[in-house]
Amino acid sequence: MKRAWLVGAGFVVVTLTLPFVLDDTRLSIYVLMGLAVLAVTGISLLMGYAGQVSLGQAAFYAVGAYTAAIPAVHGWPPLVGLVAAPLVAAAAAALLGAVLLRLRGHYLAFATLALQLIILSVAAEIEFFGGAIGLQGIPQFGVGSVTLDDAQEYALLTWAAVAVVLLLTANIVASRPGRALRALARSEQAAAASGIPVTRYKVTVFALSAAFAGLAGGIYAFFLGYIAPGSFTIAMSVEWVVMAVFGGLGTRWGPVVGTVAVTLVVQVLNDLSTRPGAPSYAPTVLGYAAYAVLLIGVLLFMPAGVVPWLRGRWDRLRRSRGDGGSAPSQAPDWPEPATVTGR
Amino acid sequence: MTPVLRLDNLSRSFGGVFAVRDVSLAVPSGETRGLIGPNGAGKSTLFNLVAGLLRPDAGRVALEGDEVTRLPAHRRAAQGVAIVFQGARVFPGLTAVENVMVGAHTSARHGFLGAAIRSRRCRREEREIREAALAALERVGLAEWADVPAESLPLGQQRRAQLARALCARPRLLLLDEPAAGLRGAERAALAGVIDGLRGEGLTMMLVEHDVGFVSRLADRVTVLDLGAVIAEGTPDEVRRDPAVVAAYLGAPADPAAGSAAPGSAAPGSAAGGPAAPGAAAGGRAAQAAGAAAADGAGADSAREGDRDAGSA
Amino acid sequence: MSDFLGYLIAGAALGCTIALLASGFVVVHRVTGVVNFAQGMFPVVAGLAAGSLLSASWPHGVAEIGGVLLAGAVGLLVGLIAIGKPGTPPLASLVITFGLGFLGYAVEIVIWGDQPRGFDGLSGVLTIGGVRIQHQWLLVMAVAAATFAALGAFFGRTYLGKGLTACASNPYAARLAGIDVRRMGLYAFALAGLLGGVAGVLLTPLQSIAFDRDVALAVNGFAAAVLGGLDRPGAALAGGLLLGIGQTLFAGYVDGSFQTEVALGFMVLVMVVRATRQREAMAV
Amino acid sequence: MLEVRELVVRYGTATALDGVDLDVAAGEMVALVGANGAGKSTLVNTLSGVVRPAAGRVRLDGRLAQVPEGRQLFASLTVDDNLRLGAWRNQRSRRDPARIYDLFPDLVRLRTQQAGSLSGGQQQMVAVGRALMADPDLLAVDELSLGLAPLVVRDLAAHLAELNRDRGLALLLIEQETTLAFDLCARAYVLEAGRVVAAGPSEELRASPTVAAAYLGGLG
Amino acid sequence: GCDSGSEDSESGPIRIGLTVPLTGNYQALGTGDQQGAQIAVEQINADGGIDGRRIELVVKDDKTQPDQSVLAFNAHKNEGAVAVIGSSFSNSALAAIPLAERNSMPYISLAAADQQVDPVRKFAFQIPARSSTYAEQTLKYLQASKITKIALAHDTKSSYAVAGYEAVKEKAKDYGVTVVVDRAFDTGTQDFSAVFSPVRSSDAQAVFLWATGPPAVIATKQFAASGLTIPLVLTGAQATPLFTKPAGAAAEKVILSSAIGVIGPDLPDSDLKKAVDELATDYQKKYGTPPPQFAVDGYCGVIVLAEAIRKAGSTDGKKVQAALEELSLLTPNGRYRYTADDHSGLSTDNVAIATVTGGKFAPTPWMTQQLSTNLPK
Ligand SMILES: Nc1ncnc2c1ncn2[C@@H]1O[C@H](COP(=O)(O)OP(=O)(O)OP(=O)(O)O)[C@@H](O)[C@H]1O
Ligand SMILES: Nc1ncnc2c1ncn2[C@@H]1O[C@H](COP(=O)(O)OP(=O)(O)OP(=O)(O)O)[C@@H](O)[C@H]1O
Ligand SMILES: [Mg+2]
Ligand SMILES: [Mg+2]
Repeated sequence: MKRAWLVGAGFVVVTLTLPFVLDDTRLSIYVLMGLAVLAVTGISLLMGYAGQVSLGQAAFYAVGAYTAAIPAVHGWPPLVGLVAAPLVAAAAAALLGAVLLRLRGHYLAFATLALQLIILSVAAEIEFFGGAIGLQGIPQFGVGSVTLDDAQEYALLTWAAVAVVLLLTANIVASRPGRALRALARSEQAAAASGIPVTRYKVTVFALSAAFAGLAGGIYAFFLGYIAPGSFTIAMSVEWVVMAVFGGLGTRWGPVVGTVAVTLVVQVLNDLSTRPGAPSYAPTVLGYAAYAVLLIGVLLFMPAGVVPWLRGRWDRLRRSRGDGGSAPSQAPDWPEPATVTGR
Repeated sequence: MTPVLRLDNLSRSFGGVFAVRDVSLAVPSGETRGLIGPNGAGKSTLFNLVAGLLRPDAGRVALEGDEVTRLPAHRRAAQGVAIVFQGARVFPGLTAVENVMVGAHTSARHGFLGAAIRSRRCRREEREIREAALAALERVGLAEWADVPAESLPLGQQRRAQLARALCARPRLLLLDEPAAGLRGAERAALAGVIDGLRGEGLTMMLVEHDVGFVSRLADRVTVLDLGAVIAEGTPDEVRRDPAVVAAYLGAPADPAAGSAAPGSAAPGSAAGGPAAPGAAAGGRAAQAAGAAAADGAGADSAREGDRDAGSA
Repeated sequence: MSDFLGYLIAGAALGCTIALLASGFVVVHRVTGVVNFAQGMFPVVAGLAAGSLLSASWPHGVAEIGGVLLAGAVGLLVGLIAIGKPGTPPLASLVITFGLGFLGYAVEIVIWGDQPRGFDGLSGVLTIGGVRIQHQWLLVMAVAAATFAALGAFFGRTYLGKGLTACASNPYAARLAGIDVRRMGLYAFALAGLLGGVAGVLLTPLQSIAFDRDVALAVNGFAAAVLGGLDRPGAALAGGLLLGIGQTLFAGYVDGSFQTEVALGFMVLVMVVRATRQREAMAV
Repeated sequence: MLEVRELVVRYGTATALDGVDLDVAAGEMVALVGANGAGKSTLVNTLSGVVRPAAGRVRLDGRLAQVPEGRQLFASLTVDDNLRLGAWRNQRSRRDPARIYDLFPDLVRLRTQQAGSLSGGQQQMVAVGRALMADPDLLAVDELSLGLAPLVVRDLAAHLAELNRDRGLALLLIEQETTLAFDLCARAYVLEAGRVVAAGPSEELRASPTVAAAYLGGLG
Repeated sequence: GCDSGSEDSESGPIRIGLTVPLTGNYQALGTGDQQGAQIAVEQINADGGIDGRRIELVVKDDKTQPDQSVLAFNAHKNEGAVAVIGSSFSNSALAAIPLAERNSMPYISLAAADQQVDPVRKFAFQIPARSSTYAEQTLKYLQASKITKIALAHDTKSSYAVAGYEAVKEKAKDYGVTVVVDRAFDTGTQDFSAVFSPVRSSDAQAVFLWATGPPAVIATKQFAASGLTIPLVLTGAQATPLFTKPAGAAAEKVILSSAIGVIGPDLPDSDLKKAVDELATDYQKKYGTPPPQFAVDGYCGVIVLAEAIRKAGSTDGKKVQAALEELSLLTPNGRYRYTADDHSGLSTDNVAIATVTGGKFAPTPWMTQQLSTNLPK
């Protein structure tokens, strides 16, 4: 319990200090990274705890982005859009979820993927949304007379949102609804027999994960100032799933670790491959091959993801030092809830 | 007095084959009803129909006089129906105590929002649920396994964890589907003690078991199913003497010619029988107390009684 | 009327190609429980390789078989990496196959470059009742029919097919029964490679193939395969036909601009309706 | 035909088996009893190689078939296919499950039903039947009578005895019902907290009060 | 100085940013862009650079993603680039253009979408001809060929195709052309019977098809098998081996519009031909093939920008921007003439109407005749 607080406080201090340290280029990466963490946290909640797969999460990112951008483009205060972004995304997810969540497993994965394709095609046809060309000239985010006009401020906003979302998620997971989600992920029948309204919970968590993505999309729209259907690809949805698995599903820090690791790897490889003097095949070899080899290598040796692996290491280390041997033998995939009291 | 559970002409078939056929029965408050019958007789299906996990093709289910036939499972759970499934059905990945806390779902009210902000109610309820769960684990003798991932518990413990989960829901009707399967000697006795204790508290239960001795000892009345239909109902002794039951389920008393291993005595609960079924809760408690006395301080869950195995040892 | 027939036949042919792409997903998932994200790589490899062999003046037929065999070998390799290490859970395998897809990009680009390629297949057109259909399409339909008949019989009737199915159904029990689960998984990946390869060499003459066509091919195949939960060849064929015919009819009579979305949406609808029907009273 | 020596199995830090010695001779029927969590399933799983021992060795000649804890059927396959697949390593001619249907007549009408939708006891019948399909030399059964009706248990016990007599089937039996176990098996081992605390002829163990106490005292 | 971070902005090398898709869906385009740009830089540096200052090309990969192009733009800016030559992926370009405006940095776009320069954005300039320019030149050709009824088909998912389609619809009347069949398809379309069947039962004299990438190849192949004998007319997006190679024999006799450099070998001796050859020779030497369209665009991007910097006599963004608006430069793409209200630079004269023969692009007879009178100089 205490350790969790310490780690959390450390996280907040580090992430909110970084904007004052990084240069502009890195700050932009840092912002996008934070936005991805938001979305991946939602996916991790959905997949890792509730056992539902979404391969179309970028659709809700898009919903959030458009929700934030459209009022702003028409002269409304940006705050309205940003507040509405997660709400509208959640509402859309709840509506769709009520129908789609009858599907399970691969069916659901496919349905969400199809859904994203459909939503984006429709968006590309709607003139009001800027069509395929997208919405340009989205004003900067601001509240009252304060406007956010550089990456540093967006970084602070984004990572503050990350901290809040992680805290909310950790709290949910650690108590009644979180337990219910984990239970229904294992057996919907047994969960229902224990009094858990399975469908309602599934829809709620779907909406919640969409809200996280929607919030991220809202910030994205203001940060970039331009959105188009082409900005929200299936590749993005898939990459988020990859990040979630990479970090370790159903762990508190998995989304952060997975997203940061994958983003950094991609950016570093991108940098290396376009260095002057790099051969012309470098982008493909580094951008594809090195990325692939890293991904494969890590998952072969840490099949449950990075965070569970690190935890296992940590436990073993502690044990070998002789303190605290009471932890269950096989490292559980699940975080200890914040309320667990030691025996 | 309205019975806690009343089934009227309940039927359910799978692909044309009747699993439950036209079953009517009533379980009055405080009764422990045994349910026996051959494999595939429809016992588990009947439980699923009562718990709302399956929908009947025909017939009605009423809980304390209210019809619940079309009520989904989670609403029935909220009305006090709890079930211990056949086999090990813990939620893997959750620790034992978390498994049990899931059972208390309906006794708390906070939802996603409350949990997200850790509202005062959320914290209070979480504390209460945890205490209740630990108490339930204590009751089934699993207290020291509370923080172990449930799926790594041995079979016997998993079954007890399931019982604790059901108890944590503070049910009004408890459905037990072969709770003693895979439990041996002392565990079985301890379980009998727990069930007996629940009887003493006036809980209404339905109990499926193939160990007829076990059922006879604990059930007030026994219903026998065969091919989905009720073929007999009565006190344990009446039922055991019923020729239809003997033919369909128990088999004729020992027929040593059948094999070298004296299978007659091997058949659980056959002629060997157990001590006479205690007719009343008080008897159960007395047996429990006696067991505890004999246990030589073997721990918290030492409640036991003259088990058949022990008797034969 | 002849328009309708034309759309129907074209749709069926298209559906057959989609079904062929789907078959690989089915085989791998049915045996290993893994969704093979690298499935799109197999047709690409086979198409590009067959093209190279043809330009190295291998005769038609031989070159295509060469491409298919190479795809089979690649399938085996993908399997070795994705499920070769004991204790790799399906989700990790899935992400590994995703990574392998990227690795495939790099290798393909180094060998074949990033430009699309193609080669000619059967020329000639068959005309029945005013409906024109290319011989290559007929070939695709024939191969698809044969493939699915064989797959159906293999999984449904043969002992080996049952054994393969058992591996995903319960790997632990399969192992107890003496089935070499890992080896069976590798067979499945190799077979998926071959099937993908067949789809590839048949499709390349009909469209262009480049390293990054894999996504489009895989999404189509996945969509068809998922109709049967990625497990049933027959349902995958039905899914392919549904997608193909749905697309052409919609494009023909309503509007061509949303044909893919409409077909996908229709599939989702079919699944939702089916799931709703199957749903028990529980947990509403 | 089975020789287990000094077997140690650990799950993480917890030691489930701690130096177990156990033998089963060809054609011998041996019971393995012990309280919940004593390590019986772990031992059987070590024989089939599902669990890796940390130390010690297992020598086995002849074919082993296992009825695992929790039935472990191929849920999506039919009863018939489940049974046939039990004979994976057999000759083609021995893959006909007729003999199992003779033993469990209840299964006949369920031949084409998916194993996952069977009742608990029916699943147990399939699990036992599938193991028997392998024509094993040694059958290791983790919970024989689990969920089976008394009549069925009686027939099954008789059948195992008959197989033992006619074909020399060896048996390593884990069974909650000690009466049944001791009746069927001439020899038994008592496991407690991962150690063999007693071994010997069933009759002696059945009578021994110390064993009964140990067995019953192994709670928690 | 030894401090590489702070070069003297008036004497050291001139840094130019290039953001192109080197991975992702538009990889094949971006690779071409990069190769062409590289050749331009080498040529300029070999000639002594701009006023004695070398050009340093900094390449970034936008991965065919708009947000990566924004990251790349910021990186270019931080690394001291004076201007950015931008992505051939329209969405990437559109995402970066607001930043260019905000930072007063010229942005030379390699993407085709009209929306980049319509309405005019001060710092954004376009290299490829607009879809509407292609459309207009093709209509001219149709008119000259006495084709008055056409079937029009377009990919609704490609902004390029949509823009071209709309331009045709708008301008057809002016050239005496009526659209008798109008069919839509999408990027994933694999069967074109829904397009060609209605054509067969119409009196269209040509099929005019707007598409990019694979659907164009598939449509061409199916057109060849459809039994239709009227001409198939395609667009600049097909004027590349990326199309002719996979389309193979089916591409023969297809009519298409293209950048003028594509028919380089057939150009009459002229300054234009010299400009085309200058690129083609070096490109051929380095990569072993004639330059594809995207390489020509990348090349033109660099020389246009370099010329503007030279004219401005400064690397100051605003001055370069002013120079661009005055620029008139002959390139392998023809003559660029930017003005304050036209940032798209290429007129219809710079579009060729070609046909595919033996897998190569050759001018149509009409075009040959046009070249003799209207050659961009
Ligand atoms: N989902 C299903 N699909 C098809 N048949 C089913 C399904 N569920 C149960 N059955 C069949 O219904 C019958 C009753 O099953 P049920 O599980 O109720 O038996 P049971 O009395 O609990 O038996 P056991 O003592 O073996 O647990 C069995 O023949 C079983 O095969
Ligand atoms: N996968 C596992 N991870 C961690 N501990 C385990 C695991 N499997 C078994 N154990 C532990 O090993 C010990 C022995 O378990 P085992 O299942 O062998 O007992 P058993 O004798 O078969 O019990 P039962 O009669 O209840 O089936 C138990 O303490 C159990 O908690
Ligand atoms: Mg049952
Ligand atoms: Mg066990």
